[in-house]
Amino acid sequence: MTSPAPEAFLELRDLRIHFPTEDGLVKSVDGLSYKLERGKTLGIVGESGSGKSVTSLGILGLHKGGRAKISGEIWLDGEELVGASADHVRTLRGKKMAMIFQDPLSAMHPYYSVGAQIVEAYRIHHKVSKAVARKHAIDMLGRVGIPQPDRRVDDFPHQFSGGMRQRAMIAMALSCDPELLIADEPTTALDVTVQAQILDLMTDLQREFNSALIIITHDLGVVAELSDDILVMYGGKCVEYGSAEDIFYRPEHPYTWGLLGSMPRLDREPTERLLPIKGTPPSLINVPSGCAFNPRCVYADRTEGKSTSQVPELLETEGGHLVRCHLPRTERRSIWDNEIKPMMEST
Amino acid sequence: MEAKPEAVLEGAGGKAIEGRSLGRIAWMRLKRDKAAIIGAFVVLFLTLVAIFAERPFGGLIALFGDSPNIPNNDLIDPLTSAPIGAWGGISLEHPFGLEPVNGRDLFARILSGAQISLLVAFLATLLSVVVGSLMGVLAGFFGGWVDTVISRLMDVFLAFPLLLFAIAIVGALPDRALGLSGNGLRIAVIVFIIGFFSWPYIARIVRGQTLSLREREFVDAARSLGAGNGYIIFREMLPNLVAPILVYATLLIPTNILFEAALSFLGVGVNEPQASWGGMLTRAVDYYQIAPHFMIVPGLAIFITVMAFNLLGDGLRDALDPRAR
Amino acid sequence: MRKTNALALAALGTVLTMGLAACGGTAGGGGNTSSGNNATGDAASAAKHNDAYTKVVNPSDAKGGTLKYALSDEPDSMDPGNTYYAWNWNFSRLYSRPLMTYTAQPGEAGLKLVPDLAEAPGEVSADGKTWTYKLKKGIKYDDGTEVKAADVKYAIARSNFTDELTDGPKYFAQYLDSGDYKGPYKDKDLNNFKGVETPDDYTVVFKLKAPFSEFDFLAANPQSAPVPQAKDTGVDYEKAVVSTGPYKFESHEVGKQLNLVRNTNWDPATDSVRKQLPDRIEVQFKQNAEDIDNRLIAGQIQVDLAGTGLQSAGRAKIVNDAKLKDSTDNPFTPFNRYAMISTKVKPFDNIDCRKAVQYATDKVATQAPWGGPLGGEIGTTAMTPTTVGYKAFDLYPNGADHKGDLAKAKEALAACGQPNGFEANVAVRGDRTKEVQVAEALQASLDRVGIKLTIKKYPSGDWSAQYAGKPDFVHKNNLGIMIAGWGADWPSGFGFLSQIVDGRFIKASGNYNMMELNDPSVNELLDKGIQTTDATARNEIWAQVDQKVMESAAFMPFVYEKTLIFRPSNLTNVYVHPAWGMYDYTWLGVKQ
Amino acid sequence: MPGSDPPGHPGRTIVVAFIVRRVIAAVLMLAVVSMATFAIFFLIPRALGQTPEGMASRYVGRDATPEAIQGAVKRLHLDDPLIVQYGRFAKGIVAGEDYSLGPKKAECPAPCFGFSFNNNQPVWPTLVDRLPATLSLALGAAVLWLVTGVSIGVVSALKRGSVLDRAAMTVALAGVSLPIYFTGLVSLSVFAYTLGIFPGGGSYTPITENPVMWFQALVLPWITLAFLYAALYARLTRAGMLETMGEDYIRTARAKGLKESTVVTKHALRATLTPILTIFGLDLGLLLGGAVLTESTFSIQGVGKLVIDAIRGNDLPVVLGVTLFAAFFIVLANLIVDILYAVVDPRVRLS
Repeated sequence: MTSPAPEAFLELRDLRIHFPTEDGLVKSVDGLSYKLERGKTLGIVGESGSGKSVTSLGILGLHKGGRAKISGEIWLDGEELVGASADHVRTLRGKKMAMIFQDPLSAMHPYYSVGAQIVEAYRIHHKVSKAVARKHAIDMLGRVGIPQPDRRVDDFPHQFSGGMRQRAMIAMALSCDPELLIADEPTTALDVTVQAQILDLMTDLQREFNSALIIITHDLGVVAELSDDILVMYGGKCVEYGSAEDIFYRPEHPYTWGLLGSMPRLDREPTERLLPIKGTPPSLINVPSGCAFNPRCVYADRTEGKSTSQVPELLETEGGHLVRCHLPRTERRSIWDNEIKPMMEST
Repeated sequence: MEAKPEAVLEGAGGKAIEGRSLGRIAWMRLKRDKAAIIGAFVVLFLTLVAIFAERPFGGLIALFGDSPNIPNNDLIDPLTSAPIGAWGGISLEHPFGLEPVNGRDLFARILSGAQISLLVAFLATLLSVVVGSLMGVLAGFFGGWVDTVISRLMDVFLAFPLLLFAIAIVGALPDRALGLSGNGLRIAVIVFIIGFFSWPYIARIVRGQTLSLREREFVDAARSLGAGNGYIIFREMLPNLVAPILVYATLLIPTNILFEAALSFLGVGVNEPQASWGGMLTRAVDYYQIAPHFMIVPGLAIFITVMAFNLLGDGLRDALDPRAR
Repeated sequence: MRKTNALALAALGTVLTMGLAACGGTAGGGGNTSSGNNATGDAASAAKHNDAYTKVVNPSDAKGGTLKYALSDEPDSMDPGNTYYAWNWNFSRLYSRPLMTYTAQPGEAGLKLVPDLAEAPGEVSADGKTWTYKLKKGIKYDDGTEVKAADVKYAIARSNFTDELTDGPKYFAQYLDSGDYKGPYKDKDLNNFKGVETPDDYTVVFKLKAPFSEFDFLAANPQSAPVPQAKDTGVDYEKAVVSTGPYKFESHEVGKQLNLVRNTNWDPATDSVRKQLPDRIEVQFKQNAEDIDNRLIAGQIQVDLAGTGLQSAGRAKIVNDAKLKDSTDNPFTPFNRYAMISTKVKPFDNIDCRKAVQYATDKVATQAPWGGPLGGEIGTTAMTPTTVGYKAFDLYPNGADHKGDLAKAKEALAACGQPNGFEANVAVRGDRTKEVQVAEALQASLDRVGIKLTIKKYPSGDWSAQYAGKPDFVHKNNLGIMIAGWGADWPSGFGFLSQIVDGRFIKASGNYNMMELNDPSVNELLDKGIQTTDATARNEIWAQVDQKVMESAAFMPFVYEKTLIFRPSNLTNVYVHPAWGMYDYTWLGVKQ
Repeated sequence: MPGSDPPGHPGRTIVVAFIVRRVIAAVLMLAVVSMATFAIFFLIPRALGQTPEGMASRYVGRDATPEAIQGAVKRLHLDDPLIVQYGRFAKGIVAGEDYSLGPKKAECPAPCFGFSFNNNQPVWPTLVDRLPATLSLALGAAVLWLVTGVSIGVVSALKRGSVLDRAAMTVALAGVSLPIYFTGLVSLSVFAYTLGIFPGGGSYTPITENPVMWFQALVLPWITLAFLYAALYARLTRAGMLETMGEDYIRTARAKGLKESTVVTKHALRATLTPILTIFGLDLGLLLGGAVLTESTFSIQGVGKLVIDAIRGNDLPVVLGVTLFAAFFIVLANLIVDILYAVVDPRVRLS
């Protein structure tokens, strides 16, 4: 499969990541495509198990050598990564592309000091002495806003507070000036004020390095202000893709409506959910026939039975806004305008 | 999100499978584990053999011939004490051969010894499971000084050189106590010692599980509805502890079989003429050069039994806790 | 018992016809030490199974080399005054000289006592209560100082009258008229010990409570070997025993290793029994029994010190290899292995129930654990064939093949009022596999007539103090049958029988008359015998005692024990001494 | 709360305080163990009707007179209340004790565990004398099983599901299912008596006497003992390694672009081995108190054989001494492991 190199900085074409297990084939990512330019931010939203983390690990090549079956193409800065050797992808990891993981307490090695872990990340890609690397680490810690970085550099992860750890994690990811930065639920474990600080920090740094940023989250609120584009994933597939405005003001997929409806807002009681999504995420082994979302979809009965018989295609509704839904476009618009939107505004 | 996290098994690749009941998933996994199934069948077979070894009507032993305690002096070479004939006198009448010196039938003695091995192992495991679960739940649930006391107690128990203690205590036993005498008392005491000294292993597991369960929502929910400690422990905690307890009990049984065999090997097991596998091996020490079958037969019996339980236990653990695989 | 030893004797003729194919009677070649090295080699290749029983195998006067012994166990003590092991009473003569000892000859002649430290056998006074020994002059310790009579007196005092030295027998304390003497550790003045007098430096006089015509046997115990008071360190004396024999201590690590070297102060002219052939003698303790056998057969060591014979694997090797078999001897030991049937525990208080046991027992099955015919002859009497006074008889013939006479047993049961049998307990030392196997065989035997035995195991360490030797315990726990063994401390009927059949010896603890036989006629015969000075008449009395004991049906012998001992081809001057039932350790040499 | 701690290193004083606390706990533990041991060996027999005379009778020979027994009772103070006897026993361990062994009082210097019933030798020197054999056996086997067990476990985990993994785990399962005395007897039977490659049982020679024989005699016991533990450790290591390889920080290390070999050695192994070393310390401590089954199978005159012989011969002071000695090693191993853990795992220090 050799298609011409794209112009976009990052492009995924029909990416599939499947895991054979004793219980059957798990299709974690099933035909995903998108593009991302330098300096832009993409938000990927979905429930746990929707395939959003698997995708980003796939980009970094962390499934290579494992049990995963990967097909499709990943183009990064003109290079195809799915077919590239594991060793080559490794040399890109950390330098060209880096990742900020969720839950930094478990993502950082408990036995090594924070400084040592940043030093290690730096020295993989830079032939410098330990002393130089250490100085760099202190710099990085300072830049992500850790006070007294020259003292904290020798602390262990468990001695940091949650927010500090997340900052250290970011410092580690940014230590080699990556051109692509993937942040996986970077703020989930943090309280709201710290969340805001961390998100600000990430956008500042993105601007400074002019890197492409992917933020993965199950919380639309997190990506609302940062993202240029947003991709909604469900059951390993993209169900809606568009600009942040498209998604927030003109969403067309019932799942996106559910996500929007369950967004916590300052003017609402935190436990209150406006539009609950009933049921549980789909099994990735026995995917429901037809539309994967149909068992949970309130509007499934309005599709004349297509919902359970046909897999809907991802189709463009208008300039760059893609939706995967059997409902006719007009009906989607009218449900949003007449049923959902008023309900959300009334509260 | 309304998605219930506990209904989703999230594996290494972020895969999730349908929220079937844990028991059914475990059963499906177990069925696929060939080694565990073989282990289960061997365990079942051995258990049946042990149960029907001597009853009813003399049981399997009577069916196949010799009684375990009857000597056959005419089948022994008086000058060497070894059984006459190749391979320790193995024949149709004596499929496992004969004991040196007195010519007792090894097939019958192995069967008879199986009863002791399994009886002691099952009862001792039961005892340590009961004591260990109770202590573990108490320590994990109440925390604070209760936890401190029980944890220290476990440390003390683990600091005792177990085997030495067991031997010394069994050796210092009176002839008659608690209305029991002879092998009945002996078995009771061995069960007690093995069970009593292995409870910390169960308790540690249960305590850890209880600690994590205590933080879970359904416990808070029950408490907010006004449930008492007893209700929470027995109706909310214990059902969730059954799986790990079952796994570690299954894995404790082979350990206990080995423990009983070691005690018998060191001469503090059940009294002769009652056969026991460890006891047979002690005797074999004197004759293993001239009658190696006398060492191999009980040795293999222990090995096969312990291996079968281990296979089953490993399989159960893998089925119930896929991460431990 | 546990440690006993002793001597054997008279009916050696009988023994030989039973145990050996050839060469009856007394031995030849005992004193024949003149053959040279050439003859040695020939003799070695020509020696047959049991040859050392009747003559000296590999005779040689060649000196030099290191003679190596190994022991699977650990001795109670290497102190001649503090040991009860037969092999040690034999071995300790290498470095200690008692007043009397046994003639160095195989066969019956070896049981004759000869003076060792003494000039002549003891002189008994008219009332039989005073025994006087004159010491040889010029006998020296290894440091060159001369042995004095007071040292003999001190040796008797320390070994028999202290709380610290507990391992040896206490015959002197029992028979000497010494009042309430407290022993030399509590009472530093030896003059307060009235049981032994030393009128001069070379005369030792023993004062007895009652006449004791076999006192020379007591004087042959290593406890009469002299100990200089200044050198005595009590229990620790075994670490550096002061020698009077041909070898002296070079080093002794207790429980591990003992090294002996030549004692240059030993004068062969004063010694009619010992030789001084090897340059060194090394003893390793606590060696693996099977390993000892292998090393013996390979000639890496020369002697298994305990003299208890080869293990099963070694035995099997010998049996299947005619050449190896020629390097072995199969002597009787002084031990009788038997069961005592309590006369006090129901239903065995009825003699017919005891007889039922005697008839029903399959003695071939009870012989098997000892190693079959190589491990012992089936026994029918209390005394063993190598005891002075032994006469063969069988009061309870249990079938032509000794496998039990069930009809007679059932008759006896009916007479006892238990025609369908009964339940009973058999006590055994649990850590003695052979005895446990005997109990199992007995259990299976008696089961045939409805007597259901339960085996009760007790630790051998406390066997006589706490369990079978404690009548209270026996009664309380209904121990009807007790599996035991006995070897005499000296090879006469009295030495063998008095402790185990005399009703007046039934002790509250440490009792060896476990059957609690208290037959006045037995007691009287024993008294009469020990006061009889004529040896022939005396031996006749011992035979009568045996008869009486067996009539009680409380004593059921299994086997007269035998051992299969191995003599490597590089061991010289080997013969079985009848007093110990093992090789004479004072004679052995090693080929270099 | 980790975040509320002052920044910087944990203070030296905190580490010292931690160690001091653990040492005190260990000493208390030993005191409790000694009391429990003493109670089991002296209280239970007395509760079952044992008299001071009965105890004393073990110290006197076969022909003990009542006077001799009374003498022994007095000499050993067996008629004192048990608590006084325990006090004397404890004092003997700490400060030594004098005993009468003959014409003079013999000194039994600290630590004095009393005298053997059987040979009247003080227990402590006997124990010390037996230790080298046990030490040789345990340490040699430990090196063997640690190296083989851990490397097999690691390789199995990394090649999970391969033929190698399956074969290794089958053998390991068999290894933990075999009684050690059985493997010992079989190996003796095959390698010593049939093939004659190695010497038989009871051929242990101190290394100071003959290093070659020392080695030859220990090969079979080492392998036998190490086989069991290597099997155990291979299973433990494999499970631990698999768990570690699934940890988030391993993913992080890979995401940095580290070579897989560095990920395994620097990140995964360190986390896997720490708990294994803990178990190793405890197992070794347990073995130093006497490898009872192995020593009796191979007739190695070590601490374990000593205690088995003592139990068979009812030699209480020796049994008591060895039990305490063994408990001492276990507690000591616990202590060392605790302290080492604090050094290796930075999270432990402040908790």
